[in-house]
Amino acid sequence: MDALIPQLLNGSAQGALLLLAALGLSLTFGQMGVINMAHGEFLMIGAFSAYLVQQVIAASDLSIPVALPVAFVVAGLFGLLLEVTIIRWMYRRPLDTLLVTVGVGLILQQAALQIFPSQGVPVEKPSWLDGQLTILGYAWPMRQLFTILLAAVCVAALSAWLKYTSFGRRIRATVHNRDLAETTGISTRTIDRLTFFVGSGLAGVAGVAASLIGGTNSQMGAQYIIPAFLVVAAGGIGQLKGTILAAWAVGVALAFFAYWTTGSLAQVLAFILVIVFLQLRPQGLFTVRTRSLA
Amino acid sequence: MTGASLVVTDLRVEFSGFVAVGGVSFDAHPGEVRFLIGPNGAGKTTCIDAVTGLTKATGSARLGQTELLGKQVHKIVRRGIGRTFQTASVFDELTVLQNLDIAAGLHRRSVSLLRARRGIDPSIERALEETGLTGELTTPAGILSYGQKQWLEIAMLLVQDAKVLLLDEPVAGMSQDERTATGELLQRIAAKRIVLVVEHDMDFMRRFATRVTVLHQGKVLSQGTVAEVQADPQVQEVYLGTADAITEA
Amino acid sequence: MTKKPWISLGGIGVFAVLLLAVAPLVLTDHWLNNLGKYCCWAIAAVGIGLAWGRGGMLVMGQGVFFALGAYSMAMHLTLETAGDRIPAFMVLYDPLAPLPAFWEPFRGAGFTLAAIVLLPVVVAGALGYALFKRRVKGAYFAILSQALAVALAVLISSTIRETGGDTGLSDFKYFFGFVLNDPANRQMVYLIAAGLLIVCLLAVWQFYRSRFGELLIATRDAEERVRFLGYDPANVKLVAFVVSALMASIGGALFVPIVGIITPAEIGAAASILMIAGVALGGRASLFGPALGAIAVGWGQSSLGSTWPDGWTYVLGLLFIVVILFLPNGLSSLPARFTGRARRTPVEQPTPAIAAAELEGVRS
Amino acid sequence: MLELTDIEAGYGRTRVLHGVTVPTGKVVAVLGHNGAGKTTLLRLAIGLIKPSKGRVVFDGEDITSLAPNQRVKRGMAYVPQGQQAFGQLTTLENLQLVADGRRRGKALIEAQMARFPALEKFATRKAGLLSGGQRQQLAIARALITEPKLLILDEPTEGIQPTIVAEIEHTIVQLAGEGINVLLVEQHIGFALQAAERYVVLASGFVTQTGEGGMAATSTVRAAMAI
Amino acid sequence: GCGARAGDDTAGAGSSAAASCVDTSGDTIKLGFLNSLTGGMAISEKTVSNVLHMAADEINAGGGLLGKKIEYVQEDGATDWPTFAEKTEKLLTQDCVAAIFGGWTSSSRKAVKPVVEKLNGLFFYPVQYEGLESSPNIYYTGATTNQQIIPAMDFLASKGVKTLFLAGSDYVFPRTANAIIKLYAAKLGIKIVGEEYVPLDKDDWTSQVAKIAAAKPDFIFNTINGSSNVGFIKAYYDAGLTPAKTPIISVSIAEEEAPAMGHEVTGNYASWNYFQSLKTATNPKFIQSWKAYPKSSGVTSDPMEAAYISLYLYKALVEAAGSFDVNAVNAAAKKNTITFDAPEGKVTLDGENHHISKPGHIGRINADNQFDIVWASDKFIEPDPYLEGYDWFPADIRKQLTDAAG
Ligand SMILES: Nc1ncnc2c1ncn2[C@@H]1O[C@H](COP(=O)(O)OP(=O)(O)OP(=O)(O)O)[C@@H](O)[C@H]1O
Ligand SMILES: Nc1ncnc2c1ncn2[C@@H]1O[C@H](COP(=O)(O)OP(=O)(O)OP(=O)(O)O)[C@@H](O)[C@H]1O
Ligand SMILES: NC(N)=O
Ligand SMILES: [Mg+2]
Ligand SMILES: [Mg+2]
Repeated sequence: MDALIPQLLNGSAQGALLLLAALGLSLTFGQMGVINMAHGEFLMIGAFSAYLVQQVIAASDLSIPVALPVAFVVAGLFGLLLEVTIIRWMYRRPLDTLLVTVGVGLILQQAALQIFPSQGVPVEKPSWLDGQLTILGYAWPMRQLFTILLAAVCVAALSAWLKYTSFGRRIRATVHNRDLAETTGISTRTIDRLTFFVGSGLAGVAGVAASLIGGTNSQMGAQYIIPAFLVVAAGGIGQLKGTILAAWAVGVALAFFAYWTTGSLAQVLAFILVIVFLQLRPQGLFTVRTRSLA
Repeated sequence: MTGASLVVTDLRVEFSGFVAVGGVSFDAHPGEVRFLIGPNGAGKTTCIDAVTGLTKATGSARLGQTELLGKQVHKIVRRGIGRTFQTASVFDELTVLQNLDIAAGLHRRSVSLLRARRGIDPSIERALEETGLTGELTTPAGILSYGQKQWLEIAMLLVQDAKVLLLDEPVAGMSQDERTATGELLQRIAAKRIVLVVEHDMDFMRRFATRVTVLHQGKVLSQGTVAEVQADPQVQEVYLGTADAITEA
Repeated sequence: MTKKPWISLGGIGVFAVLLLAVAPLVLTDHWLNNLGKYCCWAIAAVGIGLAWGRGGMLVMGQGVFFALGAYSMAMHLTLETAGDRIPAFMVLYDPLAPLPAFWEPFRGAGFTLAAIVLLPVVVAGALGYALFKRRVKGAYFAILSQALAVALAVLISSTIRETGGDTGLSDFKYFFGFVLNDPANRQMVYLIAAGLLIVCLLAVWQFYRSRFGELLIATRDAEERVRFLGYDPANVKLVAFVVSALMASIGGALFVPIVGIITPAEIGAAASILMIAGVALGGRASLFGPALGAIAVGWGQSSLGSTWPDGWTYVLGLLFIVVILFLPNGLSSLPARFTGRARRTPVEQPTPAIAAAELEGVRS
Repeated sequence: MLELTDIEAGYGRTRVLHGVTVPTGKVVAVLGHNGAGKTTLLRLAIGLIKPSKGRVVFDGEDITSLAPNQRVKRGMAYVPQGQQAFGQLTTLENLQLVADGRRRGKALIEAQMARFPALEKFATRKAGLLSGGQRQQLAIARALITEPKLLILDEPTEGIQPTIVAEIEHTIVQLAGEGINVLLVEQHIGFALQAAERYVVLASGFVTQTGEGGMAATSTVRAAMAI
Repeated sequence: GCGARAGDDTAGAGSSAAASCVDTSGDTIKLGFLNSLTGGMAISEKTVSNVLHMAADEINAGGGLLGKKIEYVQEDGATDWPTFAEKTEKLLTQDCVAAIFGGWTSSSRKAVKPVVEKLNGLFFYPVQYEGLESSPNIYYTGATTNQQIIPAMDFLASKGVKTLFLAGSDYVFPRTANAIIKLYAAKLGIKIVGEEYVPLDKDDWTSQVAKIAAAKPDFIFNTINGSSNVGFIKAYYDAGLTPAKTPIISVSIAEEEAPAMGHEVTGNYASWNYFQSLKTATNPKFIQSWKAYPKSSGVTSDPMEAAYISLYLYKALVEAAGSFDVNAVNAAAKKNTITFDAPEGKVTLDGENHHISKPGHIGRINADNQFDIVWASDKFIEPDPYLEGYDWFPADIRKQLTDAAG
């Protein structure tokens, strides 16, 4: 019973990291229909960006706040490059984007392995994230709080962007029917690029958070990609609130399973949980129905 | 031959609070070309959706003794209900022949599915002739024109030997003489089967309808022969409009 | 779909002669053994071609079924090697505990063979039934199947005493009574794998020319529409999925005596995707494409991966990109492109309201 | 306004249009049987497919290589065949989409809602849930909001109830009167010819007849089309 | 036709092995290097591969092996155990190398073992491992348990540790090592208060560390491998655990790995045989050569040093045997006279079990990510893979294991 509070908090933080990793996907997969398997590698790019920023700004208290926007832009630019060179040809073949981006991910991983020290690089945590906050008798690591806060900020910014700007509408229109969008005067090219930039940029931000939690190396992205996709699917395609809820639920489930069983089994159980859930609700938590036959 | 009739009683469909169909009753019998008309959004397509199992509904829809509501889509089809869609949908990558062959396969034993097709089913040849698609036998359906796709859909209903044909705007996109041809085809088909047509082309309706049901806001507004319905002032008001509209003679 | 099915049949004949007669004569033991391994992947690939190329189900978790066959076989061979002792690796973690109960039946050769065939059928049947009836499809299906493969791989990794964990099962001495070290026996195992590949090709050849093949394409292209022709698309997909699972299992089962080791890495995400790579390279919807593609990728891994390991990763990555981007129908679509005999295909569909609408309806 | 000269185009290896030249005029009707290539011609006009030969000139500018959205910015609007709408967006959002960034955007939307009452009634409903005819009305409204110089209509009255058909036909005539050019594909030959200044008949991708509009042309066209 | 059946057992050791195809006629000799250059383990194995290249260059500069220059064939194990098996077979039968060097994880070694045994090849394995293994075809130049784990436990006992938490990656080495630790801890009167495993490729340790924090052990015994260590150390630090109150002793964090963990790892311990900070006669030269080597990573570490040893040990072996023949090499080893003046000190090969003697060291990580040596064994520890000299290790398990090994 005394595990309840700690694991709930701890799970929420894990969920927040998952959410950060899934947020960009929710945009590129949910809104654009692109299944970007290199999203994990964009996350890795964000983490390496944080490392490079620290090479320039040594004081980690300052460098991490600087690294966040830098990682956003760097990963975003990589995403933009991917869109301009490859994805743009594939909007009519979503499942094929999955395979193409697997290839992109492989290349990025290998490049990282060759460019950076193979054991990975250190990303120093700012000292203001040292220590714990004691809640109900549980010493909650500040770093976990930071992850949650960062996720909250990103979610708020993203949903405002989608909701209060005409971009949101245009993105959704473009996903639904490219030709039609194009012929109503939407520059689908611009929309595609911008969306992909933001979605990939969010992966970069997630990468900074991840670099404070685990290793920063060529393999780091791989561990996030499948859980992140499961979260997006379980939340309901293109449903931001679903993604949030699903990420939190998976995070908490992972924490409790890990507490009751082992780290390995926790992963298995969390996956099974999502799969069973999707069996019950194939369209995710929140669904959009239309009358079309497709 | 007097086959079973389609009898719809008190059909209701609700979409999260919005009543799309609110207690519609009508019937259709072999030998007549039955028309279902009404303003956009009246619930015509929804009625067809309900009868074919695409949408959940309450009330009753019977073909002879068999209740259709509540059955799965493919089981309803196996009872002999066939339909077309407001936006034509055929299997783009398959040829016309393959499309028809699949439609014809419905009553085949499943083991026979594992054998290759040899020759062309006589029922397919007949359907091709009826719909004038003989020349397109090996054309992938994806590159047929819109109207041709609609004919292909009707041909598919013929080979699947549907007892009831529910046609949602079957002459959309057709030119006048094509409409005439289609109308005549429907009359021929209707001799032995139940044909229910949803259409907005009033000229087409006048020429080919034997009986008409008018829906409005999910309710039956009027029912009867073409003349009766046309004369109904309510129908004129909500649907037909007054005579000054530019119409095709 | 092939206009003249007998040409394909002739192709299978040529392929059979190459694999069964020519290869054993010209290849060294090492390369023959490698070819055997590629054949195992090719068997799985043929199944993927059926499920994905023809059925539109991007099966990203074939590792699961590969594992069912492989671990069934590996447990049997491990027990055969251990004799009446408990397998060596189990001693390490708990020497006193007995053989786990689920191992026991795998002592029997008959049970093992039955398991290799029936396990994937039952598991894929149940899984497919649950998913297809609930209309889980498209990207959802792909990601779910992949997650399943990951989950199984992690599960195996984390149950060391029961399954050998990450290290896997290896060091098999016998194969149904035959000494595995004997080159003659290894050749026999190779011939079994190559022979089964031919059998699988024949099976899909018949599938493709049958009405079922056409129905499968119809289901892939417009699943909901098929319902209105009186078929339950879930059943159509289920058949293709189960057959593809069975093939993956057979491939896995033969992988074990040929390669001599099975580990969770051979069934996890990366391995499952690599199986897809071969299929995409060769041509997902063609008859020979998947098998040839799988053999090519296997060969590339063995040879390029040797001489140029860093480069190979780039090559593999580029392969995915270039093939999918420029040759969505794989290398096997090249001849048709050049000879210009290509059928008219609807490349650029005028998008009707329904076509691109929902992601889950989306194919390839 | 729009000149389509000696157009050849098709899909993949299939050629659909063979040297098609469309006469210019305020309202130009394109007539023809199923599969004649009418939709293909209109898709080409808006830029969804590119001609393998021939030129597309709009307002004196060669726009053959422009993307559809750029053509829209230059004042073209397109209502495709088949009741197309953005199903995931609400009716209102469908309209806002095109009104965004325009002066008087709100007023433009209101004007169209007044024209098509169903749109007002279902403003917050997802367009994917509308009936076919409602979607078609939405499509036309969407095109009109852009205040185009040239309106390209592919069977705009298809699937629409007679009262509203009359309304749309009336609108087309009215718009033409206001100086908006119209390129129209329509199966109601009578209406099409009455509204049209010029017409062109396509058969299997070839131009088989062109001429001046007006009721008088009806019988000639009928004769040309009755194969 | 079919070959031998189980009954007609002629399948004794190497009976069916094709005659070795090693070509000793020229003035070069081929050796195989087998490391994961791609995939997850490339993180660790690339450096080992590079140091092997350096050693080969050095030996070539000094005249080679029996007067023949080493011509090495580098293979990629790709972090995939079947690939290790395949490449081993390829190196032995296609490239005809005289010996193979490499591997890191115990899993990779276990994949290689049956192949080298079948083909009667030689494999030199350079990483500390869980012991309980020996093979006529493998030479182990990393530590076995009694040279790393047991000294670490002795060290803990000497510090008066009463409770211990075991944290490891989920694979064969940590699982087996912890099984041994538990046996020995019982003997030492140390209580194991918890045991946690996380998959090798997973970094997030927060849930597990929360359990550790709750268990409040005197010490944490860390058998985590690879990048997962970074996550472990960060979670440890974030949870407020400190080396002052809950120190960690690791067996897989070395000079190579420590920098990636930042300052969070400082103050914790590691048990190794070699540290860069060791003051031996040969260490400075080793460090210097490595730093000057083009593909250098800048620091030296235990697995690298063991890899370096392995090539020199082979040199000593072939020179003693006067031949590259496997049986001759093994016969030479049997004389127990093979030594090498390694950076960790002068190591001696045990010709029976094919392991080498090693000094035990415990180091403490300082701010420069180097190790301050806080404990050293009083003499070189003889290798004892089956723990025959330790009465707490159950004889029946030992028997079962040796029986199973054949
Ligand atoms: N799934 C749904 N959710 C909510 N409302 C729906 C749904 N399906 C249909 N409707 C509404 O039900 C009403 C009836 O629609 P239906 O498609 O049956 O009309 P219709 O008579 O076929 O019209 P049309 O002639 O324009 O095709 C419409 O107002 C439509 O918006
Ligand atoms: N995506 C496509 N790929 C290949 N051919 C196509 C494609 N779309 C249409 N076609 C071909 O182009 C021809 C003209 O089609 P189009 O849609 O332009 O006809 P239409 O005149 O608009 O007919 P309808 O009155 O039925 O709408 C048809 O015969 C069809 O075979
Ligand atoms: N031997 C090891 N560290 O796996
Ligand atoms: Mg309708
Ligand atoms: Mg058209």
